[in-house]
Amino acid sequence: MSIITDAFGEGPILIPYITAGDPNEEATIEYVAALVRGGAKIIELGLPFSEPIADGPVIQEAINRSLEAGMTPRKFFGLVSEMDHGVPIVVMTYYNIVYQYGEIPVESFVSESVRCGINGMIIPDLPIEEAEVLLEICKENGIDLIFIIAPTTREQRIEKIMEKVSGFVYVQARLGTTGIHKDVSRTTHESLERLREYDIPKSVGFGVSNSDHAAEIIKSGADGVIAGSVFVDIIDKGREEGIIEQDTVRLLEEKARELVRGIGEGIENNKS
Amino acid sequence: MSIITDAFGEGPILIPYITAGDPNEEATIEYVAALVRGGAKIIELGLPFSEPIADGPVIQEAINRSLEAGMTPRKFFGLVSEMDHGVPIVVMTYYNIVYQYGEIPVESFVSESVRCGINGMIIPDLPIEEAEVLLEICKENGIDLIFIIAPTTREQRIEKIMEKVSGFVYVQARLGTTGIHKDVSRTTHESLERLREYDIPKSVGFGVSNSDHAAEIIKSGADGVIAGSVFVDIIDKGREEGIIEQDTVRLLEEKARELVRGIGEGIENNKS
Amino acid sequence: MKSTKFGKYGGQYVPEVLMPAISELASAYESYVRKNQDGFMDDFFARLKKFGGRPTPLYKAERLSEKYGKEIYLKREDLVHGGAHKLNNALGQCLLAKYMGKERVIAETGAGQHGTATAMAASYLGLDCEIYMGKKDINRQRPNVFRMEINGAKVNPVERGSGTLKEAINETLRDWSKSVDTTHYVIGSVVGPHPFPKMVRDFQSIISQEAREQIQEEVGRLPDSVVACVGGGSNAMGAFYNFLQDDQVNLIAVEAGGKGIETKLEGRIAHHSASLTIGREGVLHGARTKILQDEDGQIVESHSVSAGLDYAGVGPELAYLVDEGRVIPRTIGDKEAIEAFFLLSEMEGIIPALETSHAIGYLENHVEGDLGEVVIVNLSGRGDKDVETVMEESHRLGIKNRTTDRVGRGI
Amino acid sequence: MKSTKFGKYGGQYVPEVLMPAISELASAYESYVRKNQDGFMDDFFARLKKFGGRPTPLYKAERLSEKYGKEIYLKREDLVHGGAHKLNNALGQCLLAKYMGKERVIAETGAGQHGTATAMAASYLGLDCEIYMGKKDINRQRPNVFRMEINGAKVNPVERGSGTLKEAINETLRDWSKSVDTTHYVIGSVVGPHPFPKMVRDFQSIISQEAREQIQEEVGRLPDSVVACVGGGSNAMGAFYNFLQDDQVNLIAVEAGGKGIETKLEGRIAHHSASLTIGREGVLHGARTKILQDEDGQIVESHSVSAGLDYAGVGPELAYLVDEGRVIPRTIGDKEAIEAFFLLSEMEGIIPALETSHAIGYLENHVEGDLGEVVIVNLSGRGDKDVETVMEESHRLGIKNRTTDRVGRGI
Ligand SMILES: Cc1ncc(COP(=O)(O)O)c(C=O)c1O
Ligand SMILES: Cc1ncc(COP(=O)(O)O)c(C=O)c1O
Repeated sequence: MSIITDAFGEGPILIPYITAGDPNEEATIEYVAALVRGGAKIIELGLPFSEPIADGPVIQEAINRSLEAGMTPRKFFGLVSEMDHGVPIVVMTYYNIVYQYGEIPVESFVSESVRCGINGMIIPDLPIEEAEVLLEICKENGIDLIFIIAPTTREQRIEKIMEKVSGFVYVQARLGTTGIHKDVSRTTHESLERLREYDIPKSVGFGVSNSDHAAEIIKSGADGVIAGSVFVDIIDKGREEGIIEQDTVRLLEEKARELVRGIGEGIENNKS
Repeated sequence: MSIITDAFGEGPILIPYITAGDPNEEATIEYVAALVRGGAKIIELGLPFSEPIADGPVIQEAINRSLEAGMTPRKFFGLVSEMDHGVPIVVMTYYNIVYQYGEIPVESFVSESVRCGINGMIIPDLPIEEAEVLLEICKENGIDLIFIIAPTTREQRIEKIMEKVSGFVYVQARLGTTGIHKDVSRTTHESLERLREYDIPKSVGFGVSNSDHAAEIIKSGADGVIAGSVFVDIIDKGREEGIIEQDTVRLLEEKARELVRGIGEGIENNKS
Repeated sequence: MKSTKFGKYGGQYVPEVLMPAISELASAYESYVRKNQDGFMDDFFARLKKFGGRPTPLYKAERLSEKYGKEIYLKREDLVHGGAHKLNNALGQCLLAKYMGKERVIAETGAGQHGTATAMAASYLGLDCEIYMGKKDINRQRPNVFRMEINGAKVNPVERGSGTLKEAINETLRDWSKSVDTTHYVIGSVVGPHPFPKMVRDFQSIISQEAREQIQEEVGRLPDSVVACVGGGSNAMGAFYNFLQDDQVNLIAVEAGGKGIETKLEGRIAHHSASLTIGREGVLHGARTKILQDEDGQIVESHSVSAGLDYAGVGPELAYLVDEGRVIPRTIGDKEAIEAFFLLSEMEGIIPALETSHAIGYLENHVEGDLGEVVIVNLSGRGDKDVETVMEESHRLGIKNRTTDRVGRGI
Repeated sequence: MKSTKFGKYGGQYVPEVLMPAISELASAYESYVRKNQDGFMDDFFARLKKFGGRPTPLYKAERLSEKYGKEIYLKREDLVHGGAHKLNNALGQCLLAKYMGKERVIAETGAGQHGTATAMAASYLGLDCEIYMGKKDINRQRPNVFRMEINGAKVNPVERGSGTLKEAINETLRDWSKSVDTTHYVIGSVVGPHPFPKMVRDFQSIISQEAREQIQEEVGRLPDSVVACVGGGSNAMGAFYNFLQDDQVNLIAVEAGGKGIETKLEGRIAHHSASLTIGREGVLHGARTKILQDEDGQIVESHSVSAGLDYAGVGPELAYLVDEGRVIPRTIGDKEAIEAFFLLSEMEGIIPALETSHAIGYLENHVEGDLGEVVIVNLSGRGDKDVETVMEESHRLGIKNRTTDRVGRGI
């Protein structure tokens, strides 16, 4: 079993996403520390690509800020190397970044990832049909390639994807792109239902922003809650409103704690 | 013989044109008087039409001023009735004005003209082919219908026109519309040459503005010199530059006198 | 010589200096156009095809047909090169000028449609080209001015008077008076002295020549009516001509009703351009025809929201056909035309010229019995040129719909 | 399943949420487009004819031919309804959406050409339509925005980023991620995930289908070369497709050289749009293709004076054909394109789109041996839309001629 799957070992967990380098590298290290203090068990770290077609406006802006601050894949790997928070790191980026890195397409990126202590990858514009090469190299390098199951994904595709996925499966809670929504969508329950038979952790993302969401997701049978835009939003507001750095760090930690509390409520509820 | 042809009896003459009602009716009466004092032997009086396609910019503006001051065919006839300068009056207007006047198309206009003491007509948009009706009515009413011979008019048409024209024939000195030009065009000589055989006074117009022009025209064998834009220009300048009325009247008279002098020189020259 | 008239209408009321040119043109018309001398008409048709994009489709407007419970066909002159039927005529006249050995063409233009068509045709045939355009129109129609200039034409602003079409025509006639030897005057509609009304009609009659065949292919019979808008009347005459002998086909000429034809003359200003409907016989720009004029015979300033219909005269042949009862004159006002502009755009994906919108508007506002079951509307041109005007005028006239609302919101 | 690739290019690099829609589309493409199920292609061709104005002429540019000592034929896509080849594709996809039971279409647009074509087709077929357009482009292309709205489309301004085409594509993909059930995404060129590149190519291949027959009628043989400009590559693929098997015909893809392809990347900014010529293999907007990107794989901002060529990617099939040596990529810069714009306008009476002007400009600036004697240039669109831009840019680039002089004088 992979380190990532291991992280689900003690019950449902929180997986926060933030964009590396937003607004700068030092901040990212502090933010990740805060999220871990808040109870995060896996960190999803965005490596920015200029055309983030799977992301919503909030994360797109974070990516633009990071790029403008000078983030590059090389710096990203340096940044991750410096991190030592005791939780697995998953990189989220787009396929062109993976493909263009280093001497050997795809391979350079994966081996560098491993070298820096990255444990998994999410490449949202790489559906299973195009993933052959990356899958193979990831396997060789012992790194998890995490796929997304969307509300539109049909049975046949689910089978194909579940055959290849490792680490955990990312259950997209709703149609659309990443972003903050008011409630947990009905499709979440249905999607989890469809995946019940598969023996791999299921994490639900897209639109999670408070403890009620988290609780409901866990109640529906998920093993993990992924939240991104809500954290990126805190970082953005901090920057915009000139809130001092330590306040942003505190707010991130509190939000993580709130979601972890929600997860706990979900578990209670499941038991009762 | 008509009164108009009679006017040529004592040798070559000056025929000035001005637009009736520019800038108002009273002024027109004074201007005509001045031109006659200056030596004019026939007066060509413009009755304004809104689309003066045969006229150049100078006369077009005069027509606009006259229309804006309220000139109408009815007022025009009133104005002519008031005049008593002892020289024949020729009305110059466009066919639509002739056609629309009074109860009976064309006829009303001609009989009213006669009643007011008008002796001839120039209708520049009425070529010989369209003139049948007007010709007949003019004939009945003893009024001359004056036609234009242009530099482009070919022999065959000249014959046709000369058959019908009465009073005098209007020889257009150059291509184009009315207006002031620097010299007398070569075509003037040629046109007069072509008309030599016809026994009717020939008056040359289009672009005559000084005594040299006048002299040259007469030298070429013409019986009359028609000048319009040069007079209209004096009226316009007077108005524009706020020159007092009496000055304009004096300038008109002087210009007429100058042209008459030119005509005299032309005769001298012919004799020698 | 062939007749220069249509009944009492038509003729050649021009200054003597132009008469020889007009006669020369009349003979050229007889030989080249009427008798296909030197294969002129074959050449013309071939060029209309390759350069002009003919034949244009006869298009069944399915959604419009459903709305009105009739079979509505649109003759797609909007697809002609340049975006309107105007090229049919401009190309014909420029080609004739070339056959006649002229090196230069001049033309008047109001909204710029005829000017751009002439500039295109002249450039294509390698003729020098000058266009007269009122200063006011130049300011209103800058993109069209650029287009003419880009096609190599010289655009001469006419500053005098109201600075619109009427002055531009006067000024072009003046140029012609000076330049007749080398120059052909490309008149933009079935107006002016003979042979222009017949010649322009002949060049435009390709519209009904195609449409008459096409409709029979489509429905197996002739239409019950043909509807066209009327400015000078060239697209209407083109659309009607080959149906003239078909008595069962109603020919409907839709004029610009402007703000209403009931509104009385004020000074020398009319609030419409309905010369066929309420004009009086007279002589304008070389021809006897129906004209908007005051009691004295002074020509009035006409009005239409559509620059191309805004003319105080009309083609003499149309005047004749109206008197004969063969053509039915109707009017559609500014507001109805703009509504029709939006309607066709939203329902059929075709933005019509504002001129054409008057013909479309007649579908909604027709007189009972005029249209019958199978209707051809001549879609004389496309409306890209009118988009800004429509937005402004909709606002002024208080026309509200999805589009005007949205634009109101500032997108 | 049929291959989604062209050699190593193409594929389907899209978020999982879109995969089912893409697969559904791929099957619809196979059955309706490839196999003419339910007579889809017959219906499409009939509508292209009546609504679109096809076939378009193949026009011998006599004066240009003389100038260059070659036989130069122009394929007149400028005469298609809407003014460019774009409608061929927009109509095809909207019709397919209808056959698939979708009620709504969305599209991205840069300069507004594809947006207006889609809005027209959607209105014609009674589909709801929303167009995404960068805020900056909206401000630069107001008349096109009005046209779309007048055709009943909703135009959604994209405020983020540079406010141009790239962001508009991203935003349209986001909409589609939410609305796949009811909505078809009408992509504007031969780009994006399979089946778009093949499907758009098939809809556009009517261009070469007609041209291949027409040229043989005209000169009795195939041309020596076919020249087309390349933005995404749809008009080029359409113009090349039916000549692919004719090895003797040179296929020349003219990209926007902008300010010069030698100028180095500055930050993430390129001074040209020459992805075929000097782009590097990568993945953008759903497909593997040649891309303008920096070392890290970030997509750069491309540049061209012509908005429709200003794109950092290119159709995967073209990338493949270039690698195979079947298609020759060339570049023409901003200045040469504008000069060609004036040249064609003055010599042939056709104002070309600025995009198209790049293909025309290749006649003057060609590489020895590329063109041969008989040349077809695909006249992909008309240039009314570009008149203002050309005037401004001529000034900036110091291009002087009769027209720019005159406008300088303030007429
Ligand atoms: C598209 C269109 N339709 C109609 C007209 C009116 O002219 P006519 O009555 O000569 O067809 C014009 C004039 O510019 C026009 O551009
Ligand atoms: C007239 C014209 N030609 C060419 C293009 C470039 O697109 P493509 O390469 O897909 O033909 C465009 C794009 O807007 C266009 O409008």
